[in-house]
Amino acid sequence: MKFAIQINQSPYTHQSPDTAYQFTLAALKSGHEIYRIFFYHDGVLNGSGFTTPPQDERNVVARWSELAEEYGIDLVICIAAAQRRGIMDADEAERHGHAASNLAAGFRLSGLGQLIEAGIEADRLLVFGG
Amino acid sequence: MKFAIQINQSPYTHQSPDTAYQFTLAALKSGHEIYRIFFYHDGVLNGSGFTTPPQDERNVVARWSELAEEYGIDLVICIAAAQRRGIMDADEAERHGHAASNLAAGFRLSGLGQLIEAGIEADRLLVFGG
Amino acid sequence: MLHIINKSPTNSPALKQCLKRAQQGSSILLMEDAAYALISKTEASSQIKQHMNRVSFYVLEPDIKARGIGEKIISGIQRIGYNDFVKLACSQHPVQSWF
Amino acid sequence: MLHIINKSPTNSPALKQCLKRAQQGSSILLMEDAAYALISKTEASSQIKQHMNRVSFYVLEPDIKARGIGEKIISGIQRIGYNDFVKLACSQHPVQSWF
Amino acid sequence: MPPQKKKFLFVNRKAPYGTIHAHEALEAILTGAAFEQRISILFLDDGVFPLLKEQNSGDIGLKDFSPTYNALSLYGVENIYVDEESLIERGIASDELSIKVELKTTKEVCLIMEQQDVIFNF
Amino acid sequence: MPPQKKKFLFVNRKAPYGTIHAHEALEAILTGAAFEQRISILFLDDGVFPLLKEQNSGDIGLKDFSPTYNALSLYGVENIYVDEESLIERGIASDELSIKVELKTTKEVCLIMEQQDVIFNF
Repeated sequence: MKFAIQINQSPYTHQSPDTAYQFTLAALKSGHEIYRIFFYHDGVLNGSGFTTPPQDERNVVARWSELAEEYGIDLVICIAAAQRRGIMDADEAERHGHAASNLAAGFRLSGLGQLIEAGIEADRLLVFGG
Repeated sequence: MKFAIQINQSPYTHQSPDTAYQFTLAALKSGHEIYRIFFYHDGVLNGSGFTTPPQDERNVVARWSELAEEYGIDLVICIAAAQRRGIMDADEAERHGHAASNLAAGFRLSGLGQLIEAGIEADRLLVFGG
Repeated sequence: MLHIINKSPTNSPALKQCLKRAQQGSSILLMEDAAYALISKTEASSQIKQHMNRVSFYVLEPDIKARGIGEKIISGIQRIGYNDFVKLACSQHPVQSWF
Repeated sequence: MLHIINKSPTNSPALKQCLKRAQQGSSILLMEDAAYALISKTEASSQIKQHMNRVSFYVLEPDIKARGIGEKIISGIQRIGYNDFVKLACSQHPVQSWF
Repeated sequence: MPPQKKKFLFVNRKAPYGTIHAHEALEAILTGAAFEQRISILFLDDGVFPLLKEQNSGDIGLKDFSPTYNALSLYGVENIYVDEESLIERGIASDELSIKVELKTTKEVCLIMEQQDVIFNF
Repeated sequence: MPPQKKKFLFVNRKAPYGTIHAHEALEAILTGAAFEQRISILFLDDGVFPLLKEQNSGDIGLKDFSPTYNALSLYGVENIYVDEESLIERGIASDELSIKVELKTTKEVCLIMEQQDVIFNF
């Protein structure tokens, strides 16, 4: 089955990105497809590449990047939501005169159309947190 | 009167940083002192320097920076909370091998002791959002 | 003392939890989505009415205006601006925020 | 269809709002802080009991364990892991998350 | 053969201004309306608050996005539903809403949800 | 003459894990305890949940911070209060809590709040 996932809340502050991760991992290991994970609202902070939690805590951001690398899943950060929350890819950073991007590896910025399209293409949409 | 302010929530997603700003501005204009504003939990995102909201919306982050410059107020971001949420000053960025800091102008990173000390020194502590 | 509530009464128990603990003579400021608690003929506003003889209620007028509920709220509430909020915080202490 | 709730019943109306709308034959998954709704002898768990004859209730066991309430919850609830959550999402549709 | 259109329901359950969810939900709905699916919107629980007339958010410094709801009908949104019980609980009469909506009973709301292919939650 | 100590109250009103507030509140309290003020802690509403025994958060992937509550008494925290009504509403008996606390009635909780110099909210 083909799943689309929407994540609305910031990592660490809320458990919902953790639950979404556990769901995604279980789905992939059971042989299902994750068509896309769309990060909206404060959920865009899941792609904040400067995140450096204490060493005895899980790294929510790095965990997504590793999942994307291992399973090739599409991690899309809503660009409008990201601009309001200070997440930039290299293009955006250059355009605004910053010396570096803070988008974590494996994520890409794109528009809300990616959420709608995931709703069309996937068999199920699950929304985590809010 | 000497006020200490604690801000717990992310800008844009929550109105509480806006209300805290309006309170702070009104207090300063009435001749009161703002001893310190301490940003905790997702409130640390108020100091996210890459924030670029749509042009027809207020810029919450820039507004704090301007207030700090005009009135010389002390904007302190909790360093432990900031590490979990991807906010870094120049020292931290260098230490973790990033080409740029994303801490907005006028903010500084420091420990939770700054919140406690503000509670000791100020006449009032107001906590916004949660 | 001063109690501050910023959550909608139909989306959070904060108002009820505050009213249960607010002592005689204390003040309660409703702001942000808590302003909806003042709409007349609702469960929240009737609870507030029951406490009006022992607690002073305030609401931020800018929040009332933003939400388009200026004509809908119960009487007996002091509608204040940010400057009055500062004065309120000066005159009361300590401050407990319920969120 | 599948309803998902992730908020504490004593800090959010999500459970009540969901129960009011869940149709006969639908499923409700309680996860994260919504797991507290299953503690026996509480208002939330007695509301859930009233709906058990027409709605199937599930809870994520990892959330029960994390919160130390494994011995305190009412019977008749299917305690599942993340793999079963995936199966549940496959078998039900659409999905409404109440938060 | 073009792919079959899906039934999309956008469920709004949050008040405006206190959080950005109602505002960002509207951005998602307007985007969704461009995809030529069968789009319905449901305003439920605190989600009815953004529909109140005469909002003026200048003094809190936030953008008043409520006029944008008027655009929904132009964008080809098929159905705009409001849960009647949510209005009553919040002391709101249907003529106080800024746009034309279909009022639905709790039972109808349940059925509307069940009949969707995809539900977007805000 | 050293400055007078202030009466600090840390109010915990959130459940653990679902949000980080209980965890980060504890970090603030431990910091506060080092400042030699008169520190009290109140566990109120959902804030009583973090005190439950036998938490094991390994399977959700989060750190179990509940053992740290044991350190509070070592840090010189004067009073650890729990609102009794909050326990009852949540189906929790006082012997199910992981640390020794003072149970307080609603009336006592109100008075405790009123008597503080500063309240930290979490």
